[in-house]
Amino acid sequence: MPAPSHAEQYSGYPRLAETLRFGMWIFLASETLLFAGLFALYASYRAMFRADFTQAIQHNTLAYGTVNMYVLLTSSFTVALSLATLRRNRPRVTLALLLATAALGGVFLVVKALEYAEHVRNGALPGPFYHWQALPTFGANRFFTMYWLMTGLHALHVMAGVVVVLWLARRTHRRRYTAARHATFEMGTLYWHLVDVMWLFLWPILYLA
Amino acid sequence: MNQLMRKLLFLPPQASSMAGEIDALHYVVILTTLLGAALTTAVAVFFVVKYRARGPEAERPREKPAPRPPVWFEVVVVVGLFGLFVLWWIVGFSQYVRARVAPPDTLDVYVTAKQWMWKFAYPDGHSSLGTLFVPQGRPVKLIMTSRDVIHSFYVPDFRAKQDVIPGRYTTIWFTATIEGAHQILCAEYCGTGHSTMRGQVVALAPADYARWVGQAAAQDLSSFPDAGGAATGAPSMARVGERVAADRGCLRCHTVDGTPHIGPTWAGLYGSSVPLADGQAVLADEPYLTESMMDPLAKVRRGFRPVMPSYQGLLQAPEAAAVVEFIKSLRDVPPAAAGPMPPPTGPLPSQPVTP
Amino acid sequence: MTMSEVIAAPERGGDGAAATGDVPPDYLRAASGVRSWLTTTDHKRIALMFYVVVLVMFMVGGLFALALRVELLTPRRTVMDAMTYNRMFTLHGVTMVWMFLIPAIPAVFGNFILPMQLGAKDLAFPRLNLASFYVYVSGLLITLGGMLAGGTDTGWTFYTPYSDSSPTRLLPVVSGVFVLGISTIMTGINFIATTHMLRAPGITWRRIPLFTWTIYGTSIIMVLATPVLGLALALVGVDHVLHLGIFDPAVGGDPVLFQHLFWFYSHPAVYIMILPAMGVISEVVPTFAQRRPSSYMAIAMSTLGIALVGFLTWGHHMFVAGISELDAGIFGALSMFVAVFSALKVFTWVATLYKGRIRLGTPLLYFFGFLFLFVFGGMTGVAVATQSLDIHWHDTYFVVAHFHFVMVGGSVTAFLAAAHYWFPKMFGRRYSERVGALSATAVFLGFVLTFFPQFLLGNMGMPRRYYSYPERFQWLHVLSTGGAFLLAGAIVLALGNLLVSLRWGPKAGSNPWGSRSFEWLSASPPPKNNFPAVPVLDFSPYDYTQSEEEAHARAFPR
Amino acid sequence: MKDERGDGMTDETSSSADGESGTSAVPFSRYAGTYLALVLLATGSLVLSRLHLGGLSVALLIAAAKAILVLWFFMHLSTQSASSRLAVLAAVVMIGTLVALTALDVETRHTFPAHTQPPPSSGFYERSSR
Repeated sequence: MPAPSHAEQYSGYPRLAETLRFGMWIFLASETLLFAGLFALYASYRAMFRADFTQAIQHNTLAYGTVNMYVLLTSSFTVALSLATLRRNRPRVTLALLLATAALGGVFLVVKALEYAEHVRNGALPGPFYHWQALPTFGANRFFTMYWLMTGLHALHVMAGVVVVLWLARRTHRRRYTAARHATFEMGTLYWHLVDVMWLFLWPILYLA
Repeated sequence: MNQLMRKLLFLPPQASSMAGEIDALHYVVILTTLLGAALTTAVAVFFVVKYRARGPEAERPREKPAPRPPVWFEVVVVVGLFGLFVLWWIVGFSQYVRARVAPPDTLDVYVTAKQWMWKFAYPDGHSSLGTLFVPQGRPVKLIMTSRDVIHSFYVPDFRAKQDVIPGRYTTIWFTATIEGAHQILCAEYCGTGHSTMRGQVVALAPADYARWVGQAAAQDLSSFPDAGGAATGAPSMARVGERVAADRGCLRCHTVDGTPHIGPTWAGLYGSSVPLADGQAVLADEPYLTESMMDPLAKVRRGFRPVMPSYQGLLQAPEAAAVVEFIKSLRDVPPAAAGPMPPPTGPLPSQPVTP
Repeated sequence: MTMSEVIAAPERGGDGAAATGDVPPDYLRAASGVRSWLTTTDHKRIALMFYVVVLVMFMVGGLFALALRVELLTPRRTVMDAMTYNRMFTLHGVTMVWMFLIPAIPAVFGNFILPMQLGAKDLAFPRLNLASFYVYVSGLLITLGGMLAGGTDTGWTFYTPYSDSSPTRLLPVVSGVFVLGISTIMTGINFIATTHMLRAPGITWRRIPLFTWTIYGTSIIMVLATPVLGLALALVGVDHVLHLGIFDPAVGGDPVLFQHLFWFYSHPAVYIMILPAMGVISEVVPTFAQRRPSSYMAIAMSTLGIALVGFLTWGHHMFVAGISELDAGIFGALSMFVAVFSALKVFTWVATLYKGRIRLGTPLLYFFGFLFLFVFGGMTGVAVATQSLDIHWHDTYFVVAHFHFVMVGGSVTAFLAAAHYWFPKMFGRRYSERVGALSATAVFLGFVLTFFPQFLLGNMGMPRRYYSYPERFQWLHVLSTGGAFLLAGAIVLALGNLLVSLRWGPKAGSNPWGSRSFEWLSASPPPKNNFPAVPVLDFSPYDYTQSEEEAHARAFPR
Repeated sequence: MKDERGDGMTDETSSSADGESGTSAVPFSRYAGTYLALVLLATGSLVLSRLHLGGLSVALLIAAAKAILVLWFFMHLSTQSASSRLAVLAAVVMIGTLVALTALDVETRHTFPAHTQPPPSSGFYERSSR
């Protein structure tokens, strides 16, 4: 792989790889802060409408959320494996694992679309469009407004993650990465793991308790 | 000394009970600030003049590195400064809490802020636009809400300010000490007319205030839109509230003499602690009463079925305030054994009974 | 790749040994043609491109300010109607905050000086650096487009529910600022990675020059606070267009929550604006006093202190907004805690003058302006954080005067100090000291005449963002407007002096101020890779016990 | 006092493994083990919530445990430099600060009711009770 033009300021590729990884970790920290604002809004509205929130959570579509939880956990596993196999110089297996990850991401989005459809049928839409007879309270309105915001933003990140994974797959197919030089590959896998970690926290507060 | 400092700092007259002590803290803080800035700059100028680079000796490198102030000096400065700031916080926070939490027996006035005007509804039934009449020397609590965006009720003479938030009640209290007119300004940007949204607090001597209350009551109350026929002299807000409660069917479920009925009795309700269905208890104050009218399912009283319909959109703000005043006027009627009542006799309200 | 290999092979970098006489061309002449500038990954050229755009935005923001001041000459209508005035103060706020103050010192001097102070050839991710410039410019264009389409009148704070219902076009301005936020995050990532990973051999964390420390602290804030602004503005934008009722009280929303999100970003943002200014002052004072800072650790640690504790104090903007008393008390206490760090820095600078060999120069004059204005402005900040006083002062001209004292008196004065201090290093020429001294004094006087009356206006109870005002405030407004024009003229004079010296200034040596900080070890203007060889910087950047030649010899061993 | 000369590279930079070869030795079993632990924790959390035990705090604790597993093993935080771990810590602290102080404000509002009653004009109830 041709060394990038600024390579001469690094003492070697390992140093450049480490810097790229460190830069990625800072970006991940910054990305999680984006969700921090929504978690703060959720916590505040939950503090305001405590009973309505627990009631609304029981009415939420637990099945879809749980399926998505397992889907993302598995995708995190496959993308971690893809990095391990790349480091063992088995690009075909890496490619397969990447495609599996992207597929799981697709499954997540399909399940999410079905879930949204059910919410639309129920009338559990955000803000002034909310008209679900079963839960005519303010708290439910606030819960589903936050539900749509949090899962919507997360779904956008899942789509971005799928694009990143497919881009990694294309470059793996073109044998751009070797066991010694794959810093950008690892950065892509880190981004996908971030998407999974986000859902780890969204799942309990929107579906479980 | 106080007047001198006040004029020096261009502060408006201290026209409320809290203004004096707030200004005292103000003088201490501002003087320290001026002193600190001047002192720091003076020391810097002195050092520059004293240690200017003179002669060739300044060109050669130093024998030993320049001296550092001893660590204890730095620690003393930091701890001393931090102590001073924390002291300001302690005084400031105690004044802040006293300025925010109203004393118990206040004259309550309902304020409605609307894009670019202030509207005041008094407990004895009438309302005024833009001008708030208050008795001098008596604490007044304003219960404020906004019809559209965030405004901020600001009276410079009282050193008092509180944002007025739509959909919520915020309160502000003051005791006017100087008679006369004190300007009200809107301090939170609220659109094109933000700078013209002004009003006046007129503090009257107790005698004048009594005469004003009498004289205002004698006026025709057509200005009170939904009061219905106000033929019998000057109805107080409580009487208006009673008529509204009768018209809107409140009294079909709520009794006023303590006997149990479908809904909890209003006798002795105001100021009592209401046990809720989910085990908590809440103080029956204006916000709770208003909330129970608009969103009855939020805090259902223990032992009563949640059957009350919402009066959202059916009761205007002045009418809701009137009903609350009526409930407050029943404060000292002894509530009998106010338990749940036997199965209802009259027709239940239209809303289906939620599980 | 162990240490010894690095030292043994300095020539591998193909820069040619300085000793053999073929001096590498400096970064200005290294390549020519517009393409070489627009597609450069050299941090110095990107810094200059930022410099030009930032100065243009400074002028635009200044024009808005002058328009506001002219309108306020009379209590009623003077030159424009209420709607225009309201849009004008919003655009003044948005332009000055996001397009000038936040990028000014980090993106211009941070970009140029940080790699040199670390002895690195360039930032960690040069292409990301160029990308951040283009994202910044596109953010500018979107926001300017929004301005031409009428702009919005919600103030730079975009408070709901007014920002939902405002009849003006809010979306372009909000999305423009969102894109500017992305550029800030990219720059922040670059600086943190460079400071951690690309220090020259020998530089431990205790030998990093103080300007780089403040840019590092600023980058931490940039990376951690800006996403929350992005979210808050996205919510406002979506709410304005789709009316999702996120903060709409009609469906149970609470507008105060938006203020929490906005100020969680905006208070650390004011530290993004002031920390680099402190860094510039921490470089100017030791150089002009020709001695080490009286306590290096005090400034370095208080930088980190401000960067981290600055995140805990946002509630003091909302004391009267309707938050609970307990919460307000906690925010009040934490605000007092963060004020101590700024005070510690001020005492360290003044103590650095003790037993120095002080040479007068324009940057030192700007330091004096900075000292008085920042101390007075900062202390009024502590006064405004004292809760009971804030009830009277909140949203009045007292707060306007406070943040202008710190932002204009602090950051802009330090920006001008940096412009003069590093002018020889960036362009290889000197500016005229006399005109510099005159403009520094004029800036200080113009500033005080403009903003000191506003303190008094605030005490009298004049609220912010008022198009028309009660008559009793008029004479102070006239005074302030006069000062504004004097300040504008002084700033134009200062920048004009530098512009003229670009072409006609006398040649400057590599170290005109005799400073020992690492960026002065290279030539002025520096070559493309900053230093003839990878420097070995295992000595303090403020070690005035060794002469310049000794330092140079130690940095570039044969 | 002159600073001592030539002390080696900075502490962080020399601590990390020398380039890529160090991390390839991670056995597959560790990845599988981590995945199994994650699935078990998820199922456990689901069961607990179905039995209405523990409520939100337990669910969040389990979620945090799963997040640490993913970060430490799948994302190789174990082999990253101290700076990367610092970045993660800073993000967690800032999220905690924002959520805590905002929710505390809503939780401790006494002078006026915490949540909103819609102004009469909103007509919210008509729509939802239609």
